[in-house]
Amino acid sequence: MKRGELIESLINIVLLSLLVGIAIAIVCMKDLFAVVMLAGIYGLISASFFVVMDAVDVAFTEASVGAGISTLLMLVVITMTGRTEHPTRHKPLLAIFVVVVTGGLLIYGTFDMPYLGAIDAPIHTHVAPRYINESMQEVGVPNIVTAVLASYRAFDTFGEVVVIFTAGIGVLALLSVVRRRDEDSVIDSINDSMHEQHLILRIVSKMMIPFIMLFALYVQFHGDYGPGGGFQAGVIFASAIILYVLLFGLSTARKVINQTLIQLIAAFGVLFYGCVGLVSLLNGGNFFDYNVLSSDPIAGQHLGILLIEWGVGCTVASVMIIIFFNFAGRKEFQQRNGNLIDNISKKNKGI
Amino acid sequence: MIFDLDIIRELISALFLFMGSFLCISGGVGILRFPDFYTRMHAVGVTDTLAAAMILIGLMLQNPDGLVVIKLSLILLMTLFINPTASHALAKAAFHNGLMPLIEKNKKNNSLPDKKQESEKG
Amino acid sequence: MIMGLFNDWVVVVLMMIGLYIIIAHGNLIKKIVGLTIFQTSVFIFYISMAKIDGGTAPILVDGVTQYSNPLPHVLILTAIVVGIATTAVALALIVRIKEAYGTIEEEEIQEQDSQHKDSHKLNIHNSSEINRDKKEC
Amino acid sequence: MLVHLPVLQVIVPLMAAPLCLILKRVQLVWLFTLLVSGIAFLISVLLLQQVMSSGTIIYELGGWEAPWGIEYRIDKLNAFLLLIITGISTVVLFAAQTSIEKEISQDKHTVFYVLYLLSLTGMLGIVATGDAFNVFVFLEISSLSAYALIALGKDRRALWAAYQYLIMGTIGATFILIGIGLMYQMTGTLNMEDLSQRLPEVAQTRTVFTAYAFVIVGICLKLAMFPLHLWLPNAYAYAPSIVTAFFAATATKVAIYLLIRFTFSVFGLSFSFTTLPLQIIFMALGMLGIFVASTTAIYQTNVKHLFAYSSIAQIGYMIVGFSISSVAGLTATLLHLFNHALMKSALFLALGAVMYRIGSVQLSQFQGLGRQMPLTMAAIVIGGLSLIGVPLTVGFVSKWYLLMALIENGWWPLAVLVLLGSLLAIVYVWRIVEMAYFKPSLATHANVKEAPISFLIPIWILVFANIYFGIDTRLGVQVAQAASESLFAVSVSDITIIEDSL
Amino acid sequence: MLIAATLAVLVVMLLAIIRTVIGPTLYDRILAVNMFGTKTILLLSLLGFVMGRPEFLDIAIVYALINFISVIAVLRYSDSFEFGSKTGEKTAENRIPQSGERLELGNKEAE
Repeated sequence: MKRGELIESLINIVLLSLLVGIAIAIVCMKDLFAVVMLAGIYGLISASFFVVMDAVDVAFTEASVGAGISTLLMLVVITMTGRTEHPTRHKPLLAIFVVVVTGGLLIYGTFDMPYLGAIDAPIHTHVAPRYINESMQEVGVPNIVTAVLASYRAFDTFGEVVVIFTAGIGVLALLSVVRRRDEDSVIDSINDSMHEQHLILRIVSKMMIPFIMLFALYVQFHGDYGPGGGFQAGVIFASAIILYVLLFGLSTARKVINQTLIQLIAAFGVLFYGCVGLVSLLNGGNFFDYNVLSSDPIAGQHLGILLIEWGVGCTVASVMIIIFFNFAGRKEFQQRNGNLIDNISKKNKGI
Repeated sequence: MIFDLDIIRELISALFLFMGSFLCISGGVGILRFPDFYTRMHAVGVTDTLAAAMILIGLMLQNPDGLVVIKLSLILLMTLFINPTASHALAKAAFHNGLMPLIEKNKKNNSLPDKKQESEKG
Repeated sequence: MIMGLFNDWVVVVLMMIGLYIIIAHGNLIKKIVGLTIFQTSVFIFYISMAKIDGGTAPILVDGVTQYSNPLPHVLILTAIVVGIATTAVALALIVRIKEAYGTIEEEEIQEQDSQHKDSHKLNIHNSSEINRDKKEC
Repeated sequence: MLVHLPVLQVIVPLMAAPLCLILKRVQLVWLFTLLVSGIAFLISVLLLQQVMSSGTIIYELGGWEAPWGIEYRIDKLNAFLLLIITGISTVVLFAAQTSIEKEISQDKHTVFYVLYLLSLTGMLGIVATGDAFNVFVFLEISSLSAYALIALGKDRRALWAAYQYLIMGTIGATFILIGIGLMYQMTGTLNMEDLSQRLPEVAQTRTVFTAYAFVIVGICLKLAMFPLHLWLPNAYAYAPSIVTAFFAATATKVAIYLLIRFTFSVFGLSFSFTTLPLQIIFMALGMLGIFVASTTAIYQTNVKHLFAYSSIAQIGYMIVGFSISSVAGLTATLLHLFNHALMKSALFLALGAVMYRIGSVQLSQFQGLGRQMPLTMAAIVIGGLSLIGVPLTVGFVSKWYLLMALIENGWWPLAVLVLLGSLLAIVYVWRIVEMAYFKPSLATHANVKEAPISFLIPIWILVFANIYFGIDTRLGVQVAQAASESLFAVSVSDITIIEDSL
Repeated sequence: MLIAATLAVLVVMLLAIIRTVIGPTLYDRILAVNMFGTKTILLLSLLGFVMGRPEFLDIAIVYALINFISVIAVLRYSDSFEFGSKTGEKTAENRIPQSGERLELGNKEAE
């Protein structure tokens, strides 16, 4: 046991040092492509770190989000905005001042903190013991994180779903483009390059896509017993669709996936989650009180968790798809109007 | 008898893990030390998949019960599919976009950064 | 003490680096990467505090009594989602800024704005407007 | 159903947002949004009544009792805030349909309402909740929708303003998150009530001190308190008019609420004002804010900018009242919070009407508008008078209470400074009046007419509210006084607990 | 042996990061990131065994998928960078990394 802990802390130190090293490298790099790649690696390492710290659910999410989706989005964006950072650096002194003050304050604050892993730290003695000891009787789900997330603090999770919904709507507000029917043929020619170049890639990916979707379903349902849940499943499902878009082009994907429908599903997910709460309200309990959903409290909890996880999954998957479609669609729009936008930027520079 | 089997299993597992680690490291050295993209690609592409397979098989032997082995073999399967595909696509994209391999005759105009880096490492 | 607070200190260092990138760098995308580093440092802070000696991941199995604290995990799950949401909106804004200003460097944008300051005409940038312009062309 | 009012307050607009997306038809969506906001307003009135008559309402979400689950805790302070937010939101929405027609392209109208409702939800959620982490979640809902709403502005500078706001807002929110994390680490709980009971035990540690500093700085970033205000003017100036009217009246108020909640309820008065020289810092920054922002406002050529800087100055007044840390001072802050919401929403809505008619809010474009848009301009004048603090307007009431509170503590010089600050307000309001009434009309504005009725109704509702609450001060003063007294009662009981434990 | 393998993977991760930092071409970085992804999968699988809870391999599977998708995404969008043509590519590739390289090498030494 002792040796295991030693190894754990060694891995801990190595991973954290890698994180610091990458962060420093990001500061120094001027090539935005490299920065984005490093940010992806940063996500991967922090997720490995979360595993070492026993936070498997968090690692799961960070893997799919920090290393996957956010890297992908940044990549799409730098293709639209150019990949070098200008070497100008203004107000480094102010920055250093702010940074040193906040950093110093935090370091000052650390000296009274409980040490890493201390058993008698307040957080291990006050609220958490009930989650660990009682959740099996009260909620009946082996994954305590799921129990807390979906039952004890279901409202936070509702807020989280609304946040992601807001992000989807925000991106829609900022990037959506009114399309005309006749534009599709032009788009096809832009999208073709991937088709012809990478036959092998296409075939392998075609095999992968159904598998990824299946895996998403597994994550969705297995969330009660292992790491995973609606959010992670949603992201994985969305990434299958994204893979499809990457390989077969946006216009093909648009034919398969109706944009309006996706928006409706996103809205539906939020509504569905909320309705679970409303139903328990009507059954005489408090909002999100699953105990009243069924005659047996535990069965009620199970039902409630299952339903809200579905709501989360729907919203997250469709919002991720909305976000990606809008980014990719905007890129396409820019390519079509390439000359026009060049003119605008020239005009701006000229003035 | 069962005891013996366990020891043998442990031994084989350790052997696989050792080979995997060795391949890993050789790939890592390769990606750092080789002079141009295609040779690095060669170093990684060859060792990466095999190293992953070795380590995963080693792990399977560590804990031969149901779900874990299934998941491990799933990972193995995916690595076997994905890694070569990715390497292939990458090499093809690089070549398609005009990155020339480092051969004697175009050493001069293409490999400036690499050479400098080599000399700096010295 | 060094081992006990090592994680916290790394968090502080990462936070300082992230904050430095946000404030000192002029490139909008770089700023977002800085923001990600900054937020991730907070995640690491929360997750480190949940760790308990001899504990294991908070998924119940037979024969284990010591589990890490699940509550910070739940909070950070939410915070990660908030982080990606912010990143997505910020990147969307960057794309639009690039379209409207032709650059994503803070200084150049401010320069353009200061030149335009007294003009009474609006700098119209909406996509529908671009569409309309295109038709006229 | 009355038992469930606290959660319905937040859930109704929340659930309405995705429904809007399904409804699709813009006219319908607008009416629906209006209806929902009206319902939320009714709920908040009922809540205020309940709270005033029977005290704090506690609602356990999910049926889990407090430190384990999340609870909504409505006391006099947040009931008051809920009333302000929903009230302003409803009135402002009357004008929304007309206003956005000219300012936002047609295909984004539905999205606009969805974001508006989400933003409303976020603010209500922040105010209603009794859980520190839940505050962060709803803060992000309201902020994210705010970024998108601001970026919908027609001017391209709206994008840049939204980006700057996003960066500052996210840093602020992350600071709050760090602060909450530190508090959690020292106490093991996230519930505000529980925190306030467990914090005194560890109040002497450096970690709690750091937590306090981070929370306060984070909130001040969101609040746009003087040295951290840089994101605000552009964000307000280039956002669509409706958005400006709504946010100017509510967003900073929510941040003030958080400041009060954390200093008085969570950390407790004795901790807040003894560990840090908070009184002096806030007093100085508030005063500086009043003078610097008011002076900057005088030199603005864009009227929206002008009023945005004026908002920063008004925040300064609230901060001054807050830093007095007496019942009277807090009452003044809360009153000013209410009154400022009334005047700024009226003013920005009137600007929206101007924007609708002449497509610009440059000061030079206001020439002679006093004759062409008499009702709108009259509203701006009355709003301006209220901003200055002329008797018979709401502005007077809150300034009066602020002066009284300062004098009660014997801080005469500060009272004089506050009065001087009001003089600066006269200058910038006068610039608009001069432009609108004493200059000839522009030739280009020959056929500018009075604003449409859909603008005039909400503007004048707000203007009448400005005057009514300036004359009949009972409602505001009663509630504000009761709220601040209850806050002090809680904090004082904290002190006795500490003394007992010592 | 498990521990030795874990350490070996960590070392290789470090090497891959160095290659990502120094580049010099776009494709070197992609290659290094891809390799890093594979190593992360291995690390995660190993960690499960080291820590005695090997049932969390789902995370490794997700990594494998995400890794694949990001490589494809990078390839898909690498066409869009400003060096589409053969001649342009060479100059762009050799020019851009050089400017940043000195800094990065210095950084590597600092590590």
